[in-house]
Amino acid sequence: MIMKKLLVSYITLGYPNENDYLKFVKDADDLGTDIFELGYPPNFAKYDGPLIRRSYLKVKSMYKNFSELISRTRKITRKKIIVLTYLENIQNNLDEFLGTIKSSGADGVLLPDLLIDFPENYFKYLNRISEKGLDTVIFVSPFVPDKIISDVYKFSSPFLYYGVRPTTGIVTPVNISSLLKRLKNLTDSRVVVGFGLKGLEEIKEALSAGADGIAIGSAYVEAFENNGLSSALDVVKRVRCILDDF
Amino acid sequence: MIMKKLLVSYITLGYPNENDYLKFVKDADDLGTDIFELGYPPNFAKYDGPLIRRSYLKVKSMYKNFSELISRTRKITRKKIIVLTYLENIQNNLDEFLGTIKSSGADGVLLPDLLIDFPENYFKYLNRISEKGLDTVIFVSPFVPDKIISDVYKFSSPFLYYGVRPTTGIVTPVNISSLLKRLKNLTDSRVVVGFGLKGLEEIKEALSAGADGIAIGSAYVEAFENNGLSSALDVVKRVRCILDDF
Amino acid sequence: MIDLIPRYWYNIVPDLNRPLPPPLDPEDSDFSRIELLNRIIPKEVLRQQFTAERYVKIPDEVIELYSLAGRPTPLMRAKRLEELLDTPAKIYFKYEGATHSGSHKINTAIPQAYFAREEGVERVVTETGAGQWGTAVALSAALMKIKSTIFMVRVSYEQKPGRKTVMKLYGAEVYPSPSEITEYGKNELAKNSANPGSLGIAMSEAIEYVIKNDYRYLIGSVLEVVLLHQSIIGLEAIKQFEFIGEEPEVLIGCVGGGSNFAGFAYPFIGSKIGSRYIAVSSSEIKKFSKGVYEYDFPDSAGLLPMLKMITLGKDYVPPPIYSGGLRYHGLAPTLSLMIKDKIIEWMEFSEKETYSAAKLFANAQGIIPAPESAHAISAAIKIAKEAKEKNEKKIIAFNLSGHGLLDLSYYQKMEAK
Amino acid sequence: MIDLIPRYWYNIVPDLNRPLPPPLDPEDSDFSRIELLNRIIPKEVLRQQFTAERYVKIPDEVIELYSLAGRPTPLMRAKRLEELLDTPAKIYFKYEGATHSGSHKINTAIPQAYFAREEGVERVVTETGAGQWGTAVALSAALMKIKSTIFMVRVSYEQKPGRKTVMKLYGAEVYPSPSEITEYGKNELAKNSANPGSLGIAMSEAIEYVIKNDYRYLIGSVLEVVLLHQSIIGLEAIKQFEFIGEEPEVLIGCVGGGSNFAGFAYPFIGSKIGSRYIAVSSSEIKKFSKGVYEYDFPDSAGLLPMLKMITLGKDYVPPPIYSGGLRYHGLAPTLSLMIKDKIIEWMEFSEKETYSAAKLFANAQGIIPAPESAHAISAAIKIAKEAKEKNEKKIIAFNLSGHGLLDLSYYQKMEAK
Ligand SMILES: Cc1ncc(COP(=O)(O)O)c(C=O)c1O
Ligand SMILES: Cc1ncc(COP(=O)(O)O)c(C=O)c1O
Repeated sequence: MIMKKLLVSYITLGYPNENDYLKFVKDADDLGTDIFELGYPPNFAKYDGPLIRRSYLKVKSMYKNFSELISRTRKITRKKIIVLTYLENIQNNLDEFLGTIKSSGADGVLLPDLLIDFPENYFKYLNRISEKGLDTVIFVSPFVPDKIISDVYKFSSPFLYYGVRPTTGIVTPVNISSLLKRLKNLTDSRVVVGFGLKGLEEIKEALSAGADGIAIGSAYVEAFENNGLSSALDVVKRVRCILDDF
Repeated sequence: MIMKKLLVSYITLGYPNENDYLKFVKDADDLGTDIFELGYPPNFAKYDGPLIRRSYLKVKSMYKNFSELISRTRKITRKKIIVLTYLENIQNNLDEFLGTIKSSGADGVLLPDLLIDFPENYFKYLNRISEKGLDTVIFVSPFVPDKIISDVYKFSSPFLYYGVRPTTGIVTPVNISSLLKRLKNLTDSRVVVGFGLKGLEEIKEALSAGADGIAIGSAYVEAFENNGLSSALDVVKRVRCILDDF
Repeated sequence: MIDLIPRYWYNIVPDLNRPLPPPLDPEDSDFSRIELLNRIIPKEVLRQQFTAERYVKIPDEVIELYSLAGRPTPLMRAKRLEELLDTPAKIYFKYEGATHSGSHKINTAIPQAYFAREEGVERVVTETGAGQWGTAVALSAALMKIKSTIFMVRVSYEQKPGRKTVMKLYGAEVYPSPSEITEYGKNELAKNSANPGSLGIAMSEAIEYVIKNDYRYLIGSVLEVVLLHQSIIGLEAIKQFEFIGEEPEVLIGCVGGGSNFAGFAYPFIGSKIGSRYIAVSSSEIKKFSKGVYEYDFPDSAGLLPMLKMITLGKDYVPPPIYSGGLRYHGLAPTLSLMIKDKIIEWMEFSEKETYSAAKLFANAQGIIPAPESAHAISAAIKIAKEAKEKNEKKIIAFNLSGHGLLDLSYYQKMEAK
Repeated sequence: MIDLIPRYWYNIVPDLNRPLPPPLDPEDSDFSRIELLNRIIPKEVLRQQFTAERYVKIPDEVIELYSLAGRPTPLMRAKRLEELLDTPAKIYFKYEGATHSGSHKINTAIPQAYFAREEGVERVVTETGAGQWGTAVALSAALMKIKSTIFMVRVSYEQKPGRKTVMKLYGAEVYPSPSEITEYGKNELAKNSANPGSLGIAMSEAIEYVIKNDYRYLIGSVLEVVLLHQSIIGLEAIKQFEFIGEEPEVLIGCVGGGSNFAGFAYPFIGSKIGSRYIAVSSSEIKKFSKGVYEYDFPDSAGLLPMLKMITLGKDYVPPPIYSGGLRYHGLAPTLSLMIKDKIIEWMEFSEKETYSAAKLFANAQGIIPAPESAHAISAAIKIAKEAKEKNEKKIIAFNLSGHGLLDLSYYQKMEAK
C-alpha cells in the first residue's frame, strides 16, 4: 500500500495578522495540508533563515499570548498541530509550557535545538514531553550523525523531520536524493523533508528518493511578504498537486 | 695439470747502470724469472708511475743505443724477452724499430698505449708486429671494455698482461680478486697481473683469483733506489717463493 | 602508484558522537551569510560542505591531478629519529611536503579549483598569509587553466619574496594586502598607509573582490569541506599501513584551522584504528589552553556564517611566531567538538621547543619541516620519550604537513637566537 | 617501495666500445696525483673509481639511507605538457628533485660519506657553487653522524642565504671561499680582498684542508665513481618503465660534470633500451660546440689527475648564467668518449629558451625545476615538437635532476627580464 504523501505546512503563529493567519490555516487545511507546524517565536531562532526570523519579529510585536492563538487554530482545523519552538527558551519552565500548549490543543512539539544543544539529556526531555501527552517531532539534519539518528527516530511522531539544508529558506546546493537515501537506511519512520525546498523539481526529487512528506514554510512566508494570502495559498495548492501526482 | 706460475720481471733497460743491470738479469734468471720485460724509454711514459718514469729519465741520460742493451741481455739469459715501449713514439718507424729489436734478440713487444690510443687500428699493428716474427703481449686493464678483451686476448702471446691499477707503482685500493674473476671469464689466455702489486698478500690474492703469473717492476726499481742490487734480487727471491708455494 | 589514491573522500560528520552545531547568522544580522556563501563558493564545494554522505566520490580528473601533484605521498618510518631518542616506539610520518606545492594545502585547492572551473568560473581568488595556501591555489588554478588572484598579507609579501615568485610563476596575480584593488583595502590604507596587513583584511579583500566580479573564493581550512578533501591523507595512510602490516596507536597532527590534522586523523578515527589522537598547537597561540568553545566567525570581517568552534575570538591578534599557519583564531567545528568531548587530545609547544624538534628531525631524517609541521614532530617526540620511560612498543604516526624549504628565514632566525 | 631500489650500481666501463683512457699525471709532474688521491678520497670510493665490475654492490646501509632520503624517486608522465605541446609523443621524467636534498647529488653523497665513515674519517670536506652539492654532502654527513665542512663560493654564500641555512641546519661548517682557513684562500684574499671566489678556488681550499687535517674529500661529479653511484637513477627508471609496460626511445639529461645524465642514461644504454641519448648543456657555456677532447685537469688547481675529456680548459671562466651546475669546464671521461663516438648526441640551449621551458613545465606539471634541469626539459620539448611535425608516437624520457625551490631568485630575475 502506498501511503499518501504528507504535506506539512509551517506558519508562524499569527502571521502576518490574525485574520489572514486564520484564513490561511483554514484554507490550507481544505487544500490538503496534513499537519500544521506552528512557529512559536523564540528569543533567537538561530537555526532559521532571515524570512522566518523576520516573521517572528513581526508577530512578537503584535501578540502577547501565543497559546491563545494555538487555541483559535485548534478550533478551525482537525489536523495535527505541532508547535515549533526552541528548547533553549522553554527549558526553564518546560512543564508549564507543555501543559499550556497541550491544553490549547497542540498535539506535539518540534524543538530544532533539542539534539544539537542538549546532546547529553535529550532523552530526558523526550520523556518529559511524552509524559505531558504530547508527541515530539524530532528534527534531524545532515549534521546529525548516524548513531544519533538510529537512537532517536523511534521516538519521533507522527513523523521524522529532515532538514536537508543548514537553515530554513536559504537555497544552498544539496543533493537531496543522496541525503535521503542515507537517512532511509537508518530509519523506518515516516520522513518529512524540509528546509529551503524550492521549486517543483526539488520536491519531486525528495519524493523520488523516498520522502514520505514535504514541509513547506519559508515559501509561504515569502509569498505572504510578496503578494499576500492568496499567493501563499497558491503555494499550498501547487505543492499538494505534486504530492498527489507522485 | 697445474701450470707453474709465471714470474715476469720488468726492468728498465740498463738501469741503474749497465753492470748492475746485467747482474740483475742474470741472477733474476737464476732465481726463477720466467720472462723478462725490458723498458725501452719512450718520450713520455704516460701510463707509468713516478718510479719508472724516474728510471727512464736516468737511463736516457746514460745510453744512446738501447738495442745494444737488448743484445747484451739476450746473451745472458735464455728466457723470453719482451720489450715494453709506447707505440706513440715508434709508430712512425715501426718496422725499423721492430726489426732492430728482433735482431737484438727480443721475442715480443708490449705497448701499453696500443688499445687505448689506437682503438681504430690496433689490429693493423698486431699484424705488423707478427709479420716481423715478434709476439705481442697485449696490455689490458679495468679500463678496457669486455668486448675489446674478448676480441684481442687470442692475439696476446705468451700471456695477457693485466694492469689492475691505473698506473704502475701507485698503490690505489683495488679488489684484485673481483677484477681477475671478471677477466678470467673473458679469456682463456694465461694472465699475468701487474701494476703496483705490493706486498705478499696482494700477490697471493691474485694467484688465488686465478692469475697465471705476476709481473714485478716498480718494486725492483724501488729496491734499487733504496738499497741497490741485492735488495732488488731479494724481491725476486721472495716473489718466486710465493709463486712456488702457491 | 595512482592505485594507492583513494576514490572517495571521507566525511566524519555521520560518524560523530553527537550532532554538529550548524552554521549560524549572528542574532542581529540583517542578511544571511549562508546565502552569501552561494555567491562566493563554488556550488559543488558548498554542497560538499553540508553533505551527510560518509564517502564522497572524487572526480576522476581530480584523482589524475592528485597524481600529477605528487600523490600518493610517502608514508615513511623515522627510524633514525627513533634511534636518536633511543625509544622502543616506532615513529611513522606521512609526508605531505612531497606534493609539488610543498604542503597538504594542494589536496583541497585542486578539487575547489576543479569545481570552480566546472561551473565556468574564470578566476578564483583567495588570501594567503605565510604563502602555503596561496601557492596551492595558484598551482591548482594553473592546472585547471583558469586565472587566480591572491591577496597576500603585505608584511609576508615583502618578507617572503620566494612564495610570491612561486605564485607568479604559476601565473597568479598577487597583491599585497591591504591593496588599492578593493574598497576594504583602500579604507584600511586610508586609515594607515603603512598597514602591514592581516589575514582578516586579506580575506575580506578577497571576498569583496569575488562578489564584485562574480569570481569564486577558495577556502584554505576550517570548513568541513576542506577537512573532507584533506581526508585523502589519512585514507592513503591507512592503505599504506595495511601494506606494511602495522597499526598506529597514536595519531598526531599540528592545527591551524585543523585541516591537515583532520585529514590525517579522521579516517583512522572513522576506521577505529588507533587509541590516541593528538592535535598540536603553539604555546604562544594557546588555542587550546585559552580558546573557548562558542559560535564565532571564521573570518575577521564577519562575512562568513558563524561556526561553533574553539576560538580565540575573531579579532584575536596572534603573536608574531613564524608558524603562520597556526596563527589562526579558530578551529574546524568537528574537531572542536571532538576536542570538547575529549575524543581528541591536545598539546601545545613553544616556538623554541618546536625549533629543536625540527632541527633534530632534519638531521635524523633529512627533511626540513615547515615550522607548523614541527609542532607535530614535537608531540611525536614527547610520546616517544614517554614510551621509553614506560618501555612501551608504541606505534606513533604523525602528519608532516609541509616542507620548510621556503621557510628558511625561520631557521636562520631561530639559529641566530 | 624500498624494493624498487636496486641492489647494485651499474658501471658502464666494461660495456664501452673502446678502452677508457686512464687518468694521467702531466708530463712535467714531480709528484703523482693518483697517489695523492689515496690521501684525499675514501679508499672504497677510490676502488670503485677504478673498478671493472659491471655491477657494484650497494651496501645495505646505503640502501636504507637512499630510502630515507626519498628513493625510489617517482617516474612521472608529463601528460599535461604533452597536451600543451599537442604532440603525439609521450613524455616521461624521472624526478630527482623528490629526494630530500632536492637533487640527484644525494645519490653519490650518501655512499661517499658512508665509505668515509666506514674507514673512521671524522670529517668530510667539499666545495660548492650553487649549493646543491654542498647540501647533499651536509645532509649525508648528518646521516652518517660525522662532521662536514663546505667551502662555498663567496658570491653564492652571500647571494644564496637559503642554501647556507640548509647546510648549517644539517650541522655543516660553511665557509665563504676564499677563506682565511687555508693558505690557498689566504693567498687569494691577499691578492684581492674582494675576491668573489670560484669553484676552482673553493675546490683547492677543500683539498688543502683535507690534506692538512687528514679529513676526506667528497667529489660531486665528473669521476666515474660518481657516475656509478648515480646509476641508481636509471636502474630505478628501467624497473619503473617495465612496471608500466613502456620503453623509452629518447633519453635526455642536462650536463655539468655529467653525473645526472650518465646516472640516468647509462643503465638504458647498457640494457640496449632506447635509440637516442641526448646530453644537454647551455649555449652560453658551449661545452659541446667549443669544448675539445683532450687530457685536462678536473680541478682548476690541478691537484687531481688529468682526465681525457671534453673540456673548455681548466682555467675557463664561465659566463654568469644562473645554472651554476652547468658552469663546469669538463665532462666525465666515459661520457666524453661516447659523445666523441657519437653514441650520445648533444644539444645546447640558451638561458632564455631554458627559462621559457621551465615556466611552461611548472605550469603544466606543477613542479618548479632547477635551472640546470630545465635544459633537459628544453630538449624534451624540442624532440616532442619534432615528433609532432613527423607525427611520430615517440616515447621521450628525461631526468629532472632537481627542483628549483632554492633557485627562486633565478625565476624572479628571469621574470623581470
Ligand atoms: C605546512 C602547514 N601546516 C599546517 C598548517 C595549518 O593549517 P591546517 O590546520 O588547516 O592544516 C598550514 C597552514 O597554512 C601549513 O601551511
Ligand atoms: C640540479 C642539478 N642538475 C644538474 C647538475 C649538473 O651536474 P651533473 O652533470 O654532475 O649532473 C647540477 C650540479 O650542480 C645540479 O645541481
